[in-house]
Amino acid sequence: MKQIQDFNVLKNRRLNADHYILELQSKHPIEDVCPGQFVQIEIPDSKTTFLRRPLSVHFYDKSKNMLSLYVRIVGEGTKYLGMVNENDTLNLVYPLGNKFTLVNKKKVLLVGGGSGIAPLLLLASELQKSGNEVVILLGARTADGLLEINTFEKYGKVVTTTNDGSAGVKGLVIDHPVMKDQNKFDFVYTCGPDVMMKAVGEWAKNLNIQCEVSLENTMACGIGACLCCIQKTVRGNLCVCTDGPVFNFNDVVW
Amino acid sequence: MKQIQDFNVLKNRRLNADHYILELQSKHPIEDVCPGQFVQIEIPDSKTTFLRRPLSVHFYDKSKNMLSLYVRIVGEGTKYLGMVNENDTLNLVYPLGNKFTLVNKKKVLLVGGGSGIAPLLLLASELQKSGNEVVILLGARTADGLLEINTFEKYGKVVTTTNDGSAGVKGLVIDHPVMKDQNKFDFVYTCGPDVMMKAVGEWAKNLNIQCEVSLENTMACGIGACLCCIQKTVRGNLCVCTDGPVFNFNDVVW
Amino acid sequence: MVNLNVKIGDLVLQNPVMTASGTYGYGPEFDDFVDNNKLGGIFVKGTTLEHREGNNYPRMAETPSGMLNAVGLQNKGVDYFCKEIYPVIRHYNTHIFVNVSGSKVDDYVKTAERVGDLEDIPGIELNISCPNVKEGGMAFGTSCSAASEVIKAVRKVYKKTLIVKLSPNVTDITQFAQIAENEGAEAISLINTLLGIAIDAKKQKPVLSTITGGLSGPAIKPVALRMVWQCAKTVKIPIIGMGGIMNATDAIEFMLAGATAVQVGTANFIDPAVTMKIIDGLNSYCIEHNIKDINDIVGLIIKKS
Amino acid sequence: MVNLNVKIGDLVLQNPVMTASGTYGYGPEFDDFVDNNKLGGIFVKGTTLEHREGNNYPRMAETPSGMLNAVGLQNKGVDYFCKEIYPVIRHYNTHIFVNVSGSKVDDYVKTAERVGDLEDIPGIELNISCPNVKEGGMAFGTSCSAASEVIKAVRKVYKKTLIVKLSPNVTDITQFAQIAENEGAEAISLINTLLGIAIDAKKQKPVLSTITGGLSGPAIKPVALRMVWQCAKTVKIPIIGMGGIMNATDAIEFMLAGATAVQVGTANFIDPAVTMKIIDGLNSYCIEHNIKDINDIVGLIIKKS
Ligand SMILES: Cc1cc2nc3c(=O)[nH]c(=O)nc-3n(C[C@H](O)[C@H](O)[C@H](O)COP(=O)(O)OP(=O)(O)OC[C@H]3O[C@@H](n4cnc5c(N)ncnc54)[C@H](O)[C@@H]3O)c2cc1C
Ligand SMILES: Cc1cc2nc3c(=O)[nH]c(=O)nc-3n(C[C@H](O)[C@H](O)[C@H](O)COP(=O)(O)OP(=O)(O)OC[C@H]3O[C@@H](n4cnc5c(N)ncnc54)[C@H](O)[C@@H]3O)c2cc1C
Ligand SMILES: Cc1cc2nc3c(=O)[nH]c(=O)nc-3n(C[C@H](O)[C@H](O)[C@H](O)COP(=O)(O)O)c2cc1C
Ligand SMILES: Cc1cc2nc3c(=O)[nH]c(=O)nc-3n(C[C@H](O)[C@H](O)[C@H](O)COP(=O)(O)O)c2cc1C
Ligand code: FES
Ligand code: FES
Repeated sequence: MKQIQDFNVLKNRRLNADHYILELQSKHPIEDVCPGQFVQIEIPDSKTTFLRRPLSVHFYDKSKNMLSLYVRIVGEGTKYLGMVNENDTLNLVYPLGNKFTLVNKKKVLLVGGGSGIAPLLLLASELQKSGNEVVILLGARTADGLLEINTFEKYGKVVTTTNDGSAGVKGLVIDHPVMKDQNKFDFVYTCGPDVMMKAVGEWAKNLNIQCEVSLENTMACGIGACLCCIQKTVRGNLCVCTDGPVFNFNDVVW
Repeated sequence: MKQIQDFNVLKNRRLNADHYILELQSKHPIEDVCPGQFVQIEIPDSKTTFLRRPLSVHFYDKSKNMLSLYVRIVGEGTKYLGMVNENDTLNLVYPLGNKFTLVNKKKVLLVGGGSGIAPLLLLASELQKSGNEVVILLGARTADGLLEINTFEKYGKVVTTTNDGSAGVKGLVIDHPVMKDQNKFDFVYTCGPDVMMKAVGEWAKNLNIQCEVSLENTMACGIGACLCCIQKTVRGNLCVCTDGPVFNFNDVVW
Repeated sequence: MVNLNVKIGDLVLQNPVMTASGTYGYGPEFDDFVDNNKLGGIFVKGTTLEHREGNNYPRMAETPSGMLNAVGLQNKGVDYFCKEIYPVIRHYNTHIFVNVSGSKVDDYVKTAERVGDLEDIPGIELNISCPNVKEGGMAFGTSCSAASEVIKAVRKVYKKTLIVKLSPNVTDITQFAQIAENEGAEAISLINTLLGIAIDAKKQKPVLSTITGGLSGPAIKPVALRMVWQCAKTVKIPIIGMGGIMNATDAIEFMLAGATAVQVGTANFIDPAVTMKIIDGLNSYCIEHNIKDINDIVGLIIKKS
Repeated sequence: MVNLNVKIGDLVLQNPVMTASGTYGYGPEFDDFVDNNKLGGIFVKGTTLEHREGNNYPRMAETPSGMLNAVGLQNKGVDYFCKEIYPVIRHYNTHIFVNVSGSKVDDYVKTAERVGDLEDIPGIELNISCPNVKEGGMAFGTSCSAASEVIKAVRKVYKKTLIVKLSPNVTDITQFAQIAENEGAEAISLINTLLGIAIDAKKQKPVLSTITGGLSGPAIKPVALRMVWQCAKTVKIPIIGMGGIMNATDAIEFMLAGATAVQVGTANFIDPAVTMKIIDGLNSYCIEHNIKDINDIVGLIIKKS
């Protein structure tokens, strides 16, 4: 069931100039969260924001009433949120949206770029649990943008690219050798900039690999009430917040 | 000269449920402030306020770049301001307004109620310095509302009233015996609720004692630009922020 | 016990707190957060004769203390509503109103007729004020003759509670209030959104695909209060006030200005349980101010002046 | 070097950043905070033929991301301005415009004539949009025939730069923009304040002595941008845009929507040095976006679409 729930900030961990991870814990039992789902978070004490902000659940630990968010600073809301202190209270509406399809005992590829890696950690962990062979491909502009590699390595093999070659393979994610390896993967999941998702999706389509993308359309309500977040799909306009954020690549009209 | 200046919060001292004193210090030299003058303070990180809030300078120490504010919580702005922490930064536009008339070697009475005691501390200290005999009459509803008596005692003789008699003389300030003592005072200064100031003013008028009142009309700019804070006076509409906040009681059309 | 019942036409609302069209889906979207049976009423999303895809993405822009939307009446049409949605929501123990929109008078009439056949829908809200569609919509709400024509035509075929929703994008909203009253509407509701634009300075282009959108949220509250007050001085039929209501105090302000009931819109996005808090808050306000019947505060600032 | 010069009629402004009438006094009020010589222009407070006391206190109410004012054109009259204030401010190295208001056409004309004699006042802003006075004011700005009459009459006697300030409280602002252009105004400025109300729920009464007041600040920015955009598509004379500008990004948005210059109003109350920051910000924006001449962004979202 969807909830409005207060969480305490356990840790606000700065990763680099514009990324941080918030570890949150509630005093009360928390809801089940599936990989791909997101929260609508209230931005506290901000003069310039009005609406909540949607953020994917990065990781969660039901036994400890904990969940974490992986955030990239792009504007006022994500900036303010990055300034919270330990023990501050944050209000979440969650869990929202559909989820990634979880396969069993398959070879799967997760491709993330920018803040798009946020939902991939929980996904990787669940996929590993159900016996899949997990490869995680993370792309960034420079080495400084490749974050949390160690954490991802717990749940699969991590490979990386950077535009400038300062770490991993030089180029875009699509240029990485794992993408060359025909017929290797049964399922690919991707989240990140549109251009990246499109490239990955086209690649998967050509190889007849199932591909799910997670979209980040701007939202007002997050619960299917306002129809602001719609995405054109082969089935007409769908709500990213309830019919998504995860879509089959082939359903999306880009 | 009027300044826009950042101050650090040295101390946020809670006096009771709805009063606190903020001690502020700037890294840079501060401007001269006269008793009766005020600041326009920015309310940080408040979703619900928009304008600055006018607050009298309660005390100041030029040598230490320090000034303090005595605040009563009445709404969102004063509530938010009461939640600042040590080392937070507050932005002030100051010093604003005219000032109390400073007399020498006279018998003076200061009458304050509620947040109206704010400007009286600096005033008492200056009046004491210039050789006046200072009596400070503070009124409140109950004993719990009589605050900072010890501090005021440094600068004069303090007498008090409470509506319920839980401390000092029972009744309104106007009922206090010092007010009975004809021809005792040369000058009276008052700040507080309108009814109190009117009562004190009428009393002074009858005894031919000079009386100055400090008004608290709602303000937008605080610097004479918007004409929102006007007070009807015998000289027409005057700006409380520049022609005041201190007025001769007889000039005010109540 | 405080009486929170108010009347719109012959309908008794258990309290004055309703949800605004387009901001509350059809109701079930909020089942996890609120008990819809406790609401004064639900205004479902804008419904048209035919299925509509609405406008292109992006449809939303955040603005200071508000937001712009350009949804453009996306909905599956009145037949879909009657067949698929009505059966699901008809059993809520609250009044459900259908917000009826169209491009031509005839669309409004046909849609109203269809909805009129639904036993558990006690009223409609005639949306002559949608700023986000190319044809019709606001055009009906900004021309006196068009307004009067469409209301008259719908009134002829629709016998239950008819509420006309007015546009704030006019020089004199009281003219439209007067027309609604003259044409026999049971109530008016106001305000719909103010027409606005948001621009992305970095990208040097409008945020919304449609360039203009409708402004809602606390930013518009002062304008909404003014219009409610103006209309309350003009017409005798009840007014349903809205525009930026975020809490019980805001709702009280609308009632003091002359609204018999209120609708809560954008606030539902920020706190999906806000309506329940507002109902509780109205009750507490009445107790604190020793008000036995909430109807006593309706239009109080007009009576006092 | 970025060119920030813009032109209003024959006047060259050193940059597009000016201050809005009624929010900046006469200029000297800000001498401690800014260098007035660096401004594109100063619009002094609303000036009438005779001395006016304005409305009763309270004249101000804070609202979400904005404020209401009901100053009501308090000023000492045009003669006082000419004798006492003009000599003090005429030496600022910026353009000073007098905001001219009145109750009757004849008042406007006489005031404009008097101001026309002042060598160092290059232009006036005809305020046909003040919502806070009982007679005239906004009435001229919400009726096409009245607007046209007053502009025509003033144009006849006033030969320098004539700017007409439009009211947003209308169904179609472009009609008024068109009238101003037809009657020979050099520019239009918009928007004046939106008519609004604030209510004190505790005291159960309006906050302002006049009940209604004028809404300004960021809350109205989306509406202001929309109206600037509409007018820019309608008339060829330059537009001076305003309404909620708090920083350089806001100013850029107005220029992208079609404003050649901007006025900063309410923001001066919150940061008395804000205009200087906006000028710097425009410069930085141009450098970042590789814009050599700020005129290149004027109306860009119209040109692009
Ligand atoms: C379902 C979902 C899950 C998300 N998960 C995460 C996550 O886990 N971590 C994370 O860092 N971000 C995530 N995002 C994106 C995040 O919601 C936005 O970055 C955030 O709302 C921006 O808020 P802001 O106030 O900082 O920026 P704003 O001031 O609102 O915007 C700043 C700039 O970013 C652009 N922008 C803002 N939001 C979006 C958007 N959704 N799409 C495209 N452009 C946008 C604006 O146009 C503007 O130019 C997610 C979004 C969605 C819809
Ligand atoms: C020159 C001057 C000096 C002042 N000095 C002090 C001081 O030293 N200490 C102090 O505690 N307060 C002082 N005040 C009053 C203080 O400015 C207000 O209490 C404050 O602005 C309220 O802000 P808020 O956001 O908390 O309340 P709001 O939410 O703005 O208002 C809450 C309630 O209080 C009422 N209210 C707010 N401001 C005023 C006012 N000025 N007059 C009458 N009613 C008002 C409102 O109508 C409303 O009902 C001074 C005011 C002025 C003009
Ligand atoms: C996303 C969104 C969609 C809306 N859709 C409709 C609609 O279909 N029909 C209608 O009459 N009003 C619609 N409105 C207007 C609201 O019902 C309401 O009049 C307006 O938002 C002001 O109230 P608020 O400030 O409480 O949101 C919509 C508003 C929003 C924000
Ligand atoms: C306190 C105040 C007084 C004003 N007085 C005038 C005036 O005398 N003449 C006028 O044309 N506009 C007047 N205005 C309107 C402003 O010039 C401006 O049009 C409006 O405030 C919108 O801009 P802003 O949001 O930047 O303040 C006044 C506004 C305020 C807030
Ligand atoms: S954000 Fe409201 S429907 Fe998706
Ligand atoms: S507050 Fe603006 S003139 Fe006094």
